[in-house]
Amino acid sequence: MDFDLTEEQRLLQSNLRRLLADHYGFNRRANYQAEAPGWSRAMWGRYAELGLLGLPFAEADGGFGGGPVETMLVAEALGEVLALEPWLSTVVLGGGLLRHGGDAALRQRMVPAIAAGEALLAFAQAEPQSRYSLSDITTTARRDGDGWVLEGRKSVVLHGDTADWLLVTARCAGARHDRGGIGVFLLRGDAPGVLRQGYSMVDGQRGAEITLSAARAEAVLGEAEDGLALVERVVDEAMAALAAEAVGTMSALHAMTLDYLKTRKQFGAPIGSFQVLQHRASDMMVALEQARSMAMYATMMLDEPAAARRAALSAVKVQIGRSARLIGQQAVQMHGGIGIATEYAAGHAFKRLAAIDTTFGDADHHLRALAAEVSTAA
Amino acid sequence: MDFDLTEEQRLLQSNLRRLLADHYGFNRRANYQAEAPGWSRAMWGRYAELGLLGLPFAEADGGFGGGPVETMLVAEALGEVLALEPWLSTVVLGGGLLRHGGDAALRQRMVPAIAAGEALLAFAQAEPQSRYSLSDITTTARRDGDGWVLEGRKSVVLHGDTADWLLVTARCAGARHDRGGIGVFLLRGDAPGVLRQGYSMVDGQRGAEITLSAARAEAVLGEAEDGLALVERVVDEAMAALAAEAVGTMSALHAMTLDYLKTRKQFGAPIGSFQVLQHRASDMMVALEQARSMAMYATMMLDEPAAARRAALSAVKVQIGRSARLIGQQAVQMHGGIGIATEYAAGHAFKRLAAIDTTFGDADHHLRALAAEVSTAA
Amino acid sequence: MDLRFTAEERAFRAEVRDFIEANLPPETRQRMIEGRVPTKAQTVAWQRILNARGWAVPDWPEEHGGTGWTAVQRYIFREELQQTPAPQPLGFNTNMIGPIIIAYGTEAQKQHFLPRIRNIDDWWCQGFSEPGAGSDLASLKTRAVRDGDHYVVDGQKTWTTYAQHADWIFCLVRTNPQAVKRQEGISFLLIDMRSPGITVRPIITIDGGHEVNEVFFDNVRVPVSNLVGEENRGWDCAKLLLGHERTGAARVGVSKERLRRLKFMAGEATENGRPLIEQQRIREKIVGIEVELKALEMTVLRVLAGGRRAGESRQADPASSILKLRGSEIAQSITELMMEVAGPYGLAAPGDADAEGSNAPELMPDWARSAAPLYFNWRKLSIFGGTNEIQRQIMAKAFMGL
Amino acid sequence: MDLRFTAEERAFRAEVRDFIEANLPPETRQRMIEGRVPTKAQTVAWQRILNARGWAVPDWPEEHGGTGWTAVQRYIFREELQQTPAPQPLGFNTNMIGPIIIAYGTEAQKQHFLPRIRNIDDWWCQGFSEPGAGSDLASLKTRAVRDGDHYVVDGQKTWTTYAQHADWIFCLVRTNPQAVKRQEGISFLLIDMRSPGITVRPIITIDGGHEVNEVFFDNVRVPVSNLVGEENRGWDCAKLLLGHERTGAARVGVSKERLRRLKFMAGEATENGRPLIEQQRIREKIVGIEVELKALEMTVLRVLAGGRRAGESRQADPASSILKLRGSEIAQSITELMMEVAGPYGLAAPGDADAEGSNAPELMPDWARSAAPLYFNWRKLSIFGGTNEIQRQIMAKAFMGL
Repeated sequence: MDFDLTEEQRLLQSNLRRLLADHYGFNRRANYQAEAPGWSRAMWGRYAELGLLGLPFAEADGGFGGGPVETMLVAEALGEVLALEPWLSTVVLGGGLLRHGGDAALRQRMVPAIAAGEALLAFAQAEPQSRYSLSDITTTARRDGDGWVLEGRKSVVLHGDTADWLLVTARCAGARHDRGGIGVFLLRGDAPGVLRQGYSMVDGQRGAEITLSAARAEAVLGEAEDGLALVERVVDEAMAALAAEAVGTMSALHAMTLDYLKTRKQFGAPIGSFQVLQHRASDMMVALEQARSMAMYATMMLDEPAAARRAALSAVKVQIGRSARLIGQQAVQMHGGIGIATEYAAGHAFKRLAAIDTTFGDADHHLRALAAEVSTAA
Repeated sequence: MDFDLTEEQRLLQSNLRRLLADHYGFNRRANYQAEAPGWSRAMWGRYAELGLLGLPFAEADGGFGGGPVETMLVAEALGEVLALEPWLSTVVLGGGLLRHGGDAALRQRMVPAIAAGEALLAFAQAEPQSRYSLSDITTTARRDGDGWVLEGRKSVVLHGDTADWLLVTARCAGARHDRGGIGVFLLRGDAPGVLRQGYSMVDGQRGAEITLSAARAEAVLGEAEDGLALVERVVDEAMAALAAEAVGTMSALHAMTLDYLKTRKQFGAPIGSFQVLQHRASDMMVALEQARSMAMYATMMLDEPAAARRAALSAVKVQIGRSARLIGQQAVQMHGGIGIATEYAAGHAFKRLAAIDTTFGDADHHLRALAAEVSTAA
Repeated sequence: MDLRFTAEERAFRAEVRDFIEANLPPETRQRMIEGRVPTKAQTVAWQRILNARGWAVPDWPEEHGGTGWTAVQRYIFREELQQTPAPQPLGFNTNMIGPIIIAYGTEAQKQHFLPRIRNIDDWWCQGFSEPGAGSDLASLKTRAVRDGDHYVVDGQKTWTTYAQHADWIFCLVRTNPQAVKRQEGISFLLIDMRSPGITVRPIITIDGGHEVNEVFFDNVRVPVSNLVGEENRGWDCAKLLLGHERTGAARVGVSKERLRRLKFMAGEATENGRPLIEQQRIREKIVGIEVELKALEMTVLRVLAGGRRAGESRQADPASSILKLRGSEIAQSITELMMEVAGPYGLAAPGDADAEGSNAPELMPDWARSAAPLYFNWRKLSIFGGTNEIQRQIMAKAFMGL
Repeated sequence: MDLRFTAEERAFRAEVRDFIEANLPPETRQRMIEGRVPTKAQTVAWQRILNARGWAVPDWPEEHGGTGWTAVQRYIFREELQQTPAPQPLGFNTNMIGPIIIAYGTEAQKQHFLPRIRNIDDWWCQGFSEPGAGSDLASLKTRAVRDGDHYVVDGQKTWTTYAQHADWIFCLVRTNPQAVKRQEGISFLLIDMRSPGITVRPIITIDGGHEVNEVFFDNVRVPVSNLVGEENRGWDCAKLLLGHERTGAARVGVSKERLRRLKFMAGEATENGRPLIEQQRIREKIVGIEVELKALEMTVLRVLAGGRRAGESRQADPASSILKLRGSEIAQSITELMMEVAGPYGLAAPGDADAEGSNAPELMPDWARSAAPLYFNWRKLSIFGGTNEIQRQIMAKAFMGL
């Protein structure tokens, strides 16, 4: 058992943190968010230069052979500054589907472009009725000659508005809730029949509603009728990355709060001298450390068999959700009015934490999922 | 709308409080508990003298015509001193069954003895398997000539060990969980075929396991095969009384805690000068007032139609359970070590509050019951 | 002890409800059901309807337009407004500056301002908080220096709700910086928002809404006739507001209405094809809040009944703190649950709950739109109006002697 | 970063588990499964079995009988004991007085006491807390006055765990009342419990158990050779105990075992004829605790790995406080849930969890007996060993600079 980072990992972490310290101050972030496309293309180029975008891909495919630990480090650092770029969509979600589901030809075609920052990906999975179910899919894929034609509606697609490529789940067979009959299809974002309505989400990330009308897929990932296991694996990887991102955000928010407690004065003393706020800062620290432990646990469990992996990631999501709520709400409360003003960073961190909880199922959803698996044997 | 007490009610309250102040100090209580039967027969006589034992019965039956408000006042005062006597069993539970289910002849035979302190009653309702269900009854009642013969096992019967009379639920017809076919029977506590095993419960109250082997009933209350509505009504009345008792106990415990905070010194100052403990005392006060409001609400809802009454009493039980847990646990925590020493009162109050939560269904049980009734109409 | 409403009170409730049903513009109601703040025009229009009915300022003395209702009637009236939902009377006008002018104003001030306050001919805002003086109000720094028959005001107020709508602002200003106690040396001024030297800068909150502002005073000249009460005794006026509206902070009617909305949302949102409201866990959460709200409602009624008995004390009392604490916690827990029910669509909600031109696609269900903005916005409930920490401190110090 | 146990560590765990399975007396294990404290005889017998195996004092230096295990191995060993469950080594002996004598004792003290400590030939108890000195330990008042080659001790200790079993007590006593700093002027003495003038008075806790005591000293003569370390420098010895056992307070293994027991109980308890464990709500509550415990376990492993890297620091660190806080909260939440699962029979539990002659009828199910006593007893977990409030204070002051 060993919690140490390798020299390369430490270097990656410090290089990324230095880059973000130089270019991702709170005011800069506000500017990135305000101008189209709602994040920074310049930063995206810098991530590519740093090797972030090709990191988890195999060297044979044009990547850098990083593993779950590298992804965790990147996510945490991006979380510290509330980065807006489509890293999760492109590298973790889209990239994960490619890594685990794409054939060699497809990977070798796509990965170099991703690594170079030239291809943006988005995962069009959810539908208006699906909530957090990965198998509640009504979008259909119909064979048409060599290819597939897709029909349906995808909802709250993270960074779906600017993606060059969409990875779309669609049903080739079976009824609406069946686990079988689901395929993952690769489409060009601007393919005929793809209608995209982009918007800014509550946390400043971009989302899109996507309507597919006889849209033609370029490729299918894995088995056309057996894609759910692939989707589940990649969603678990994304939840692990989100957990690490949340830890970064919580850690920054906790630090911000301590700073405020030490500088803000009331009744003639720094408010951090009030015992009630001291103890609350301690409870935040406990919540942060519990979350950090679970983000590591997530990273460690990604290569376990599916049942164990899924249970572990649900547990992680529960803890992250709980910690994020406590830290987010208490940070805002201790900041007082400025905690809910857009001019200050704390409220943005609070919102991002709330959004992370909701993404791929909130704490309660995963608690119910875990509870369903409890053995009832006496 | 009017929250004032009448002159008579105020007098009742102050007379009872004076009596208890004189005779129910913490050390006295410990003595009562230590000696058989585990409570004070002398106090029982004084309650009779004060008119407590005949209070809720109609004057025509030999009682004093009190209503739910009077019962609430008595329960609260008894709760303040953690009284051990079988008032709830005899007057509220047994007495309630008599009032609502007994015919005039039975009432006029029993009530004078109860009012005089000469008859103790116990309600033998629960069974080993029944948990909180009032209709899960396997004890059977079989017609035998004019009367009934009972067979079965009753469990955790409050003050069942010393009761002169047992009021026993038993099934005359139907299957184990059926709502119909349940009767309430009156038996002598020392009737042939009644085996009683008494014990001291975790909160110092007395309980008994009762086995009935061809035990003969003296009477049946109400319709022999339709007693469940009667049982539900009386249990709701008992829950209202328990709510008021809990408020008395919580209020005493809160006062005890404030007292401790003001006198106990650490690091050179009364511990009540520590802001964290101040705020916790405030949270206890909020919980107490919310509980007090619900105890009043319980009292007010007892005469409403059954569905509204049952829902209201479940809500009351939820709030009482939550408040009691918070106040009980925090009081112990703020007392530190002496909070869990039997030599001090705080721990006994904590235990009684825990026991009240469990009696007739804990907060979670009633929350589930309420949730089952939520309308799902969109 | 009889905890039921009397027949007269029930009849009164029906009368109020009928009037609201008949007179509230449907678009105002719909906007509020969706969790959005009514527009200025909607608030003003409704207040004028109430004023025409004689119900604009139930809490005021009858000689100034009050209704002469009992405390219970006033509670019923407010609860009916909240439950409909309808805009409540503008608190800065009816609960704050109105009562202060009635208590401390000159005859001329009363004659001029009170009718306009009642009808929102003037929209008022409150200039108390300053960047360095939040919970610690008495440390305020905005100065007013006497210059002939004017005061010259310099300084800054913040968290000024609806300053962008306001015609007037009532301010606490420091007139004697040498005063020994910080509460002394503060005066209470009425300031025309059109005065030269006033700048209003919006503070956008994290829900995207614009409710609060910074207000800057640069050499603003205020006629001495706009002083309320005595110079350097402005703290007395401010204290009047403490505990004035003891039961309003509980927001029972608002929470009842939001719970109704929450249940509606949980009926619309589906999982695996079934409405969420069918899930036991969601139901338990809703019911758990309903229980707390019922307890709070009973506590409010106890306070009302107690207040009637004890006379209308204007002192702070533990009840105000309890109601503020529980009221805000319950309201916040409802918004948390709304966010949970909205699910993925909660994330896609428009950034600005009040923006008429929302960026949310029309494809998105209406019921999910306001969940996140309301959750974010209502964090303010435990911060503004005396933080919940301050409420706990008040209880501990003043009522438990700690 | 590899967060899995190595093959060697897994083999070590198997070895420990096999040894415990083969050697732990079944009645000891059963008693602990039922939530009862092992008897003195059971604890001593088990410690001697471990001692014979060479595993009595894994944390000690090898020259004094330690095992030379890594921190991870020691963690695995303790977790296996907890999970079985088996009695853990008597902390007063192995974690407290042993390490103190090793660090500060004379050669003669080491020779005489250490082997006896290891084998519990002497059962030790701790005399730190006093009636007026709980969290504020340095305010202790028990005095020791030098008289020739003896100290004469007068005063009172309280919350003395298992003083009724003890052969010896190690005490902090005040030897210089004039010391400027209160921590100075305190000495560390070893006192034979059979000394004339010692009286032990039981404190019965609300679960009916007898674990703690008051210990009175009336003119108790203690040879000067029983002084540990220098006179007036006893605080140094006491400080050694701070943060010594950083991960034990998490009690992860104990909580795992209790959760297993909880699930067993929820399988036995029924409602409407079905086991409670089938109810979604009970399952969610159990799972919710399991998640917290998993996070705590990972935190413990991080601390272990960090400690190995940083060397075995004996300073307090935030980890100890975090582990104590979460460990006690999780353990307490399990007992709350046990009480809930036990239901009505929880009330009928015997008053004295440890009394051999319980008054509970035999008709009562075994699994329900210990729920209430354990819930009551484990309230101590957030009180003793530094209250949870003190832990939060330490974190705020020492690690966040507040």
